[in-house]
Amino acid sequence: MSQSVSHKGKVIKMTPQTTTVAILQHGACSECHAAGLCGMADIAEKAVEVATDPYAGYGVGDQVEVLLKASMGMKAVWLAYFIPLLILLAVILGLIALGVAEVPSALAGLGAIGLYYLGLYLLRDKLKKEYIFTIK
Amino acid sequence: MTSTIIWTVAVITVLGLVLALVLYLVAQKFKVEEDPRIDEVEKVMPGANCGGCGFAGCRAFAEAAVKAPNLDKNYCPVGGNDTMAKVAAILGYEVKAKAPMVAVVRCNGTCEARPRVNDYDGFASCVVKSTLYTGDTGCAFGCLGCGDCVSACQFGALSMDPATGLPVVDQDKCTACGSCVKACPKLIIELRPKGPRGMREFVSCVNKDKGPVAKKACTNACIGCGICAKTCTHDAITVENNIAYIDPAKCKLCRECEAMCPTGAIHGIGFPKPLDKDAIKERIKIRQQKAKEAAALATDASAVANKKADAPAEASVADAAAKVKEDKKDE
Amino acid sequence: MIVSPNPHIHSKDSTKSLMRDVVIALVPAVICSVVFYGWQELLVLGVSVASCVLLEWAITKYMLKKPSTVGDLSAVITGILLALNLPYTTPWWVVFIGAVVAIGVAKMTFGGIGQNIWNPALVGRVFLLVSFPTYMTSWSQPQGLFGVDAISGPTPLGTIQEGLMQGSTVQELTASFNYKDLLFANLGGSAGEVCALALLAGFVYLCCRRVIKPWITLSIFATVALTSLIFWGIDPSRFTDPLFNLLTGGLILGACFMATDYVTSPMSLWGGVVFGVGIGFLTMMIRYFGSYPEGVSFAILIMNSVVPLLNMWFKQKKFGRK
Amino acid sequence: MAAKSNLTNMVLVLGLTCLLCSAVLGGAYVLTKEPIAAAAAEKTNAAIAMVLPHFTDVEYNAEGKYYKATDGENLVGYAIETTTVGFGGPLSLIVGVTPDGVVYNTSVLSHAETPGLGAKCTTDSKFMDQWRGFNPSIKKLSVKKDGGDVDAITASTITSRAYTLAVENALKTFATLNEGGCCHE
Amino acid sequence: MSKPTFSIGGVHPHDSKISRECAIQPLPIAPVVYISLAQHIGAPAVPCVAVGDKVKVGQVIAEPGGFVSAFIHSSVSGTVKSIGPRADLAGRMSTHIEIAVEGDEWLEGIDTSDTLITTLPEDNKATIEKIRLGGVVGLGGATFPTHVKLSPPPGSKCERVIINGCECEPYLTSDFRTLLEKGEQVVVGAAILKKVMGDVPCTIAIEENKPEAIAHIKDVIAKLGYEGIEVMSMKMRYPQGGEKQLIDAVMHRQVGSGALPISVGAVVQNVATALAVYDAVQKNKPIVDNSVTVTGECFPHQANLLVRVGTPLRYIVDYLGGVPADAAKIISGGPMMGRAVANLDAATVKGTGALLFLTEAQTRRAPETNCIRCGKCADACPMGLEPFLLVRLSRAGDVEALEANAAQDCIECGCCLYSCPAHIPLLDSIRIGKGSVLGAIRARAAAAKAAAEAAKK
Amino acid sequence: MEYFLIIISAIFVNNIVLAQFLGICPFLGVSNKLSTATGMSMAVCFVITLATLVTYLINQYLLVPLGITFLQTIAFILVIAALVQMVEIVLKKVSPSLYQALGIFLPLITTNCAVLGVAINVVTKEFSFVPGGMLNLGQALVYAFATSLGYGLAMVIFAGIREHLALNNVPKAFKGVPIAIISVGILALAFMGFSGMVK
Amino acid sequence: MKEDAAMSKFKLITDGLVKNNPTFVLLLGMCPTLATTTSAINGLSMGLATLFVLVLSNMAISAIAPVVPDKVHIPVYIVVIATFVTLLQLLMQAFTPAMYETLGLFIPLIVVNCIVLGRAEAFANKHGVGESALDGLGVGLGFTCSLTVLGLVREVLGSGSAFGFNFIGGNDGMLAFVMAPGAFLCLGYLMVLFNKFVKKS
Ligand SMILES: Cc1cc2nc3c(=O)[nH]c(=O)nc-3n(C[C@H](O)[C@H](O)[C@H](O)COP(=O)(O)O)c2cc1C
Ligand SMILES: Cc1cc2nc3c(=O)[nH]c(=O)nc-3n(C[C@H](O)[C@H](O)[C@H](O)COP(=O)(O)O)c2cc1C
Ligand SMILES: Cc1cc2nc3c(=O)[nH]c(=O)nc-3n(C[C@H](O)[C@H](O)[C@H](O)COP(=O)(O)O)c2cc1C
Ligand SMILES: Cc1cc2nc3c(=O)[nH]c(=O)nc-3n(C[C@H](O)[C@H](O)[C@H](O)CO)c2cc1C
Ligand code: SF4
Ligand code: SF4
Ligand code: SF4
Ligand code: SF4
Ligand code: FES
Repeated sequence: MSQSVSHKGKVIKMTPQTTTVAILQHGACSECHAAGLCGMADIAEKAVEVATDPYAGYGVGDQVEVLLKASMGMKAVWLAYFIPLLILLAVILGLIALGVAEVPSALAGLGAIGLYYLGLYLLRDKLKKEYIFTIK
Repeated sequence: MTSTIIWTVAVITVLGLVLALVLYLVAQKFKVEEDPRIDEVEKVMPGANCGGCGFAGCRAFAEAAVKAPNLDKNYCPVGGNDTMAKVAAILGYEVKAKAPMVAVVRCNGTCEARPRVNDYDGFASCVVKSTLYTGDTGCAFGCLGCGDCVSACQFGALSMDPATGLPVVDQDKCTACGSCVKACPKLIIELRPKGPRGMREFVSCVNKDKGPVAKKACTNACIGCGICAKTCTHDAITVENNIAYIDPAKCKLCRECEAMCPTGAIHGIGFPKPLDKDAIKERIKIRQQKAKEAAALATDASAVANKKADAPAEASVADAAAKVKEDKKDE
Repeated sequence: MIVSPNPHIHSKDSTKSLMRDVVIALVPAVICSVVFYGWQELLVLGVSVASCVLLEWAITKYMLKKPSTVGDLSAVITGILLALNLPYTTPWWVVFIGAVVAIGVAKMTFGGIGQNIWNPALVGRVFLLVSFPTYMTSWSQPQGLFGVDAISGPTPLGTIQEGLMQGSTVQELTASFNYKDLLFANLGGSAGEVCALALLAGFVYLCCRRVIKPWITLSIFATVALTSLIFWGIDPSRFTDPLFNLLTGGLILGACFMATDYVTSPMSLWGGVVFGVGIGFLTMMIRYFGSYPEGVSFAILIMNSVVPLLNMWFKQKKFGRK
Repeated sequence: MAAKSNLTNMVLVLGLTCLLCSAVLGGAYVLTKEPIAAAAAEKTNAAIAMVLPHFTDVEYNAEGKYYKATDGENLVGYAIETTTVGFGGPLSLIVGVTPDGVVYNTSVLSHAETPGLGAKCTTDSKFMDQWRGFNPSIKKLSVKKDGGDVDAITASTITSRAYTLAVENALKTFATLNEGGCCHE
Repeated sequence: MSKPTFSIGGVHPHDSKISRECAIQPLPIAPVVYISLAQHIGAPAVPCVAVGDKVKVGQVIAEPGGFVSAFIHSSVSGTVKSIGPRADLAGRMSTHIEIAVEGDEWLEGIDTSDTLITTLPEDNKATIEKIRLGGVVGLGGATFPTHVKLSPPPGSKCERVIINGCECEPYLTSDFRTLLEKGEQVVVGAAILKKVMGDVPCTIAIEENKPEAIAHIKDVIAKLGYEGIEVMSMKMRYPQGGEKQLIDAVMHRQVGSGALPISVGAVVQNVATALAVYDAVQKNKPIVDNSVTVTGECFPHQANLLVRVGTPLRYIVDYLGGVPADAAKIISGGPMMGRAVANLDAATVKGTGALLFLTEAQTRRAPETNCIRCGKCADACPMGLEPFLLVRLSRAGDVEALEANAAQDCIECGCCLYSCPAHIPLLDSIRIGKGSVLGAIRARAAAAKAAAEAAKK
Repeated sequence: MEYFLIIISAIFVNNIVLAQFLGICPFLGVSNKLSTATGMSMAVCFVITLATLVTYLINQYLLVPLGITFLQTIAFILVIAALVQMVEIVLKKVSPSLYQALGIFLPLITTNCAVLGVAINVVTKEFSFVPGGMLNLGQALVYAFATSLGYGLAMVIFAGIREHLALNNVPKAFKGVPIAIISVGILALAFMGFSGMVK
Repeated sequence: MKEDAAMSKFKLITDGLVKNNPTFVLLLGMCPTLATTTSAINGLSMGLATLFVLVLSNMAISAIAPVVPDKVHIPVYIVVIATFVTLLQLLMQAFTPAMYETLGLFIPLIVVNCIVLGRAEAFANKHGVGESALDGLGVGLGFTCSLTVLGLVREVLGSGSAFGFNFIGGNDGMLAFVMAPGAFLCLGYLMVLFNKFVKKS
């Protein structure tokens, strides 16, 4: 329902162009009630770069909320997970249907994902422009 | 047989080492130190996430507290001094005990005091009601009685008294988080220092109308007569916009104003004994007598001049009180 | 003087008046089923309605400690519909368990009327179906009021499933049914499956009174007809024909009275249509391929689960936007 | 609390842990190998013992999935494994057939039937007992609903049918065995 | 073909136009009137008389306090007694000018005769200025200063003037009587508005339940011979008279969220406003009185009265026999949009159109029960909103979701609350939600503005 | 045809959450919001399928030939843990902004029983509708993918229900987790309608 | 002081049963909780199996924790836990094959049960071997008790028997309770009861 996803974080670096926010990364279980008790929920911090808003009143060390449009989050999931998954399935199932043995087709599938990620790597600057984070 | 064992050992060890390598890489890439004290501080917080401290929640408070050079600006009103002592202990700071606060309701327009002239039939919400009109009674400032403050309080410290139609604060439960203050559209609730042993004195009225208007709408209203201000020997009371206000920092809890208030708008809470009006009035009279005598004793030229100024003032207080009383009888 | 925000007048509809209309619409079907099944059906109905109402009253009073809501008659509807969904041979204590699940679990646990996600009567019924398949799958030939002992036998759909397993073709099996009988209720089934006409009369009444809107029901009928037409066209010896599917197995009861329950159906027109299409399609899939001979209840429950999503995805067009 | 990490101690600790653990496991595996095999064997033996009269030796034929049980010299019977599809999934039986072609007894090896319904094929004594000494030449091997002599479990005709079919399959296997005059030896 | 109407939602409450046969009669002038300085949308007016001053009818006693504000004229002749706070009908204090009435002396220059002046003034600018000086504000309920509406922002163009004669609320009949009795003046007013807006076509929209008015206005137009003014008979459906709905019905254009009617080329004015425009332009007569329907089943003396602005409500009621014993609620305005009167001592303002008396049985709300998700509120909402959802979000305080679900578009028509069978006070809660969304939008706009300014520096 | 049966079976008939009870913890933990639930289920698809692929290979070409299948549990868990972390590293390298977006949007999926459960199921469970009962690589992949789709389906439906319930007046004692669990129960009851579609 | 220590040891155990009850309060290990509680015996067995791993791995981890570098502590713990699980698998296969088959997949899944790693992280690596064993025992007992209770309720309702002892004369109970829906429903309602009665007192 809500249009954006937000995450708490802490400003760790500010330059005139970008503000770096360390956000708390939650493991799957950590959204849940028992986060503290469950070691599976390895909480790690990640850094997000946001364009600096010169008029906002935050500074290094402040607690802020980083916002991202929910649709962009979905798109990220598609790009990072779902499309490579489909590629993997297509390649392996295709090769097996063509009668290739299991191990080579599996390796080919993994290779295809590798290529896909390489493609993403080449496009990373374009992606960077698309993903606009804002600070609340 | 032995080959099984060897393979077992080999496979597991290799897999284990691969995993270790990966994790090592991860650790290198994503290294961030989170101060472990944040967790510890968070643990001692009340966990209400009410935002009363001005931060987004208890964890945000914890982070801010860990970061801050001292705890002057970080105070959890909910946990109070106990919690802050714990936080200070964890962080190795000193904490200055803050005077504990509590919510007080500044309206005493009970059902008898404030005859209802209208009958509200909308959504039971003070906010809705206040956008619609000024309330069911003649008083445009008083409590609307729909209990927005009650639902705003997370701690169950507020309840509506059906007999008076006013909210009552349970001072043991109240954490001074201020939610009710924000919820009330009539700005009736105020956070005040709890006072020594829970004793405090305040004007339970926010009516800014002129005396007669206020009085007509509510017999308990503060009419801005100023008797209290004149009675107070500690200079704690100011009257502005037809309404008296007692400065908690100056009030010495003598309850003289309470005894003198012609409408009963001043309330004392937490006193061990009920207010003995007559005794206090007696006391005031004696004091005034003494003051007069003292003034009379010091009979020099300037004293004579002073007396002229003083005496009518003292007299006028008594007069005014008497007069107001008579007014009350008349009604 | 009373003071309140606008508006100052109110339409005559109330929850109770709407529910009363539904009860009225169910009267023909209830009369039919009692006439066809006799006093045993009356017992099932009585136990069901009484326990639903009593349970709701007791739960609001003693557990939720709120003003009772039995006055709005929704528990009566749940009771009637639960009863109409059970074979008339169901023992009274099984009916009671059904009522406990319907009212206690599916309705009151969620906070009472309007708060539930799933149709209470159907949750009750499906729970019984899963829990007591023995009682729930032995159907009987209707015997009429004061009739002698009923002969145990399967429903039309049960017969088909049984028969297909033994290698008969659909044509052979359906030959034994007269569609007119299906329309006028002469075959085995749970009470509510019996008289299509009585149910349709109730449906028309509800539409005329504007209690419900017809599109959910119509889209269910259309989808069932279309899906079975396709499968029947592909292989008439394995799949039953559209008319048969429309007239059997509580489809009419479900589509007219249970899928249209406000609380558990989508709000918007298109949400309703998707909801109906989903129910129709799932019903046919369960009938053709599933192990339960009858799919309407499950289909409705499954689609109930996606109602929150449908309400999010299909909205009425807003004035002056997009 | 944990020690500070550096490459050597990391590799060392993890390597040692892995070594130790895998050694323990390898050892445990070797030690439990016998009992596990014994437990499995016992299970089959128990199953065979249940479906055949007293015997001393069994011999497994992996291809035909049957056990040939002998009592010293004499053939006691065959215990035949068969699998059919019931209501919830595969239904595996072991069927004991004595040389005269009569079912001695049956037992379920595994099933996925509904508890309380099809699963009663392992508990319902009325259903199970009817297989004891079931003689296919006297009784018709299909459920009553289909015109045979097998009493189905209440409300579980499908399971009963699958069960019946499995017995039938076993008898067919038996027939080929008998025909070939136990040619496999 | 069915009559034109708006495309989404709407309800059909009983009609109850029981005072439709009562001709408009002037109410005797009250001995004292209290004229509020905040009787229009926008900044309150600033008094320009002093206590003790003698004033005449139509004399300016307060000047606009800003661009969106209006002149206020004395509605009586007499002496200014006081200028000070007085409770309005909600009990809130606002500044009123109290005038003790002495006779009924009009300011010279005001044409009080009945002669109809049909020739339209040439200079549009001067016309608008006259409207401004006449203190004309929208009399359809919003009391928005009319001259502001008539000065569209540069870049927008008016394509049609719509005269709103729908009077879609039950009970109300003052517009209907005005159309019947002052039809000529209204049509001339319409012609003035039409001309001012650049000689665009004009539609006078009247609901089908007022056939006499429709016929009469058609006759008048034919008689007066203005080109380009048509009468449209509308289907009876509440809130047909809502500005956005009416534009949708007449022009098949939907005003976007937060946009003004002019954005789709429409200007809507109420019938009474058209009459006021006529008076101001042709007769030099500012708004000093307006017609008020006094009605209700429990009220024995139905009437349509011509009331001087500032007359205390109690005076009107007493004139007609006092508050009936079984009246439980008094409403200023119609039963759907009107405001409940909390203080009968309040005085009328320019926008006061009706006083309605309802009994307890008619108006008391039944206790709220759980929402049964029947969707009747969503079906009724003319803005296509989902009131049941907005209420839930509003009570949960989810401002973001409220905005995403267009809570700010609610026109507060009350259709949802009217139709809810569970008696949920929908509109009450939605109003809170709408308020917080508008607050958020405003805060955002302010922040953006501040940022833009800071960037300039 | 087998593929089709595998898919129907894994998504509807033997739904991983509603019939097999795997991955319940994140199911209850992450289903509060629809958008996260959707994203999460896609990520789960990726992880489960990839993990299945790798563990299948390890099992088939390492453990089975060496006769040490008893090491399945420990080997699989190590492989899966390493794999998940590796994906993280790769993503971070490939596109930092994408990685950041994911970080905000999604809780990271670490090993949970759904991943391990599917991996073990694939190499140990017998299926009546594939010849021979055991899955080959293609079937295993389709099974893993469909199972995770089933996870996603349950998750999305359930997130919708929970967003709805969050605004309801559920009795106080049931608020939060209890009502969620009871809702899953009724959802599972509804899904029983699919039973028997694939044996 | 001594009594205090005894008290605190006792508290370690009761905490796991009530205040930190893994099932009803912490909601950990939901999958085995739901899947294996078709009967009281099955629930009990699963609980004991988890207890076994929990106690042993807690002890082992507390013993080695001081020398484990922090960056590899997770893999080390996983290896240790997985070892005990595999050990359990082998033992069960050898000595209780029937139970091993019934519990099936959920025995290997103990590896990923959050309770086990969770206790390792939250408790064992900071405390001594003895205390860790007690902690494991407490939490494991809490888990076992909840599983047994849940299994018992489902068995009574679903099969009309308790610990295999049938008391409704061969009739069936409500089958839904032995199937998936019943698992969730029972857990939900038990959780409410637990919160109402046990946690309060
Ligand atoms: C939840 C459920 C599970 C069922 N499980 C089985 C089963 O395991 N075995 C079986 O033969 N029938 C089972 N059935 C019943 C069949 O669907 C079918 O009704 C029955 O086998 C045929 O009826 P009859 O045996 O009474 O003639 C089940 C039914 C339901 C509702
Ligand atoms: C701040 C504000 C500015 C407005 N500006 C214009 C305007 O420039 N042109 C116009 O035609 N109407 C304008 N309006 C009038 C509104 O569109 C509308 O006619 C008025 O609010 C009365 O509508 P109602 O009676 O339907 O509620 C404005 C209203 C407001 C509140
Ligand atoms: C729900 C609703 C109903 C309305 N009904 C009428 C009506 O019946 N007649 C009318 O003249 N104005 C009605 N209005 C006011 C119009 O929207 C609009 O403000 C008015 O026609 C503009 O003309 P004015 O500026 O001359 O007042 C209604 C407004 C709303 C929001
Ligand atoms: C048109 C209509 C259909 C209804 N259908 C059902 C139904 O199928 N089952 C049921 O338990 N209640 C039904 N009710 C009653 C009531 O809405 C239902 O119990 C709610 O789900 C309780 O919250 C119906 C009510 C209406 C108005
Ligand atoms: S009474 Fe007011 S200040 Fe006190 S706890 Fe409640 S909301 Fe907070
Ligand atoms: S104190 Fe304020 S919020 Fe509380 S009931 Fe009175 S008016 Fe409402
Ligand atoms: S009051 Fe608002 S929400 Fe209700 S019907 Fe009217 S426009 Fe829609
Ligand atoms: S009309 Fe009332 S009961 Fe119906 S959906 Fe709207 S709010 Fe709910
Ligand atoms: S996900 Fe936690 S036990 Fe399965």
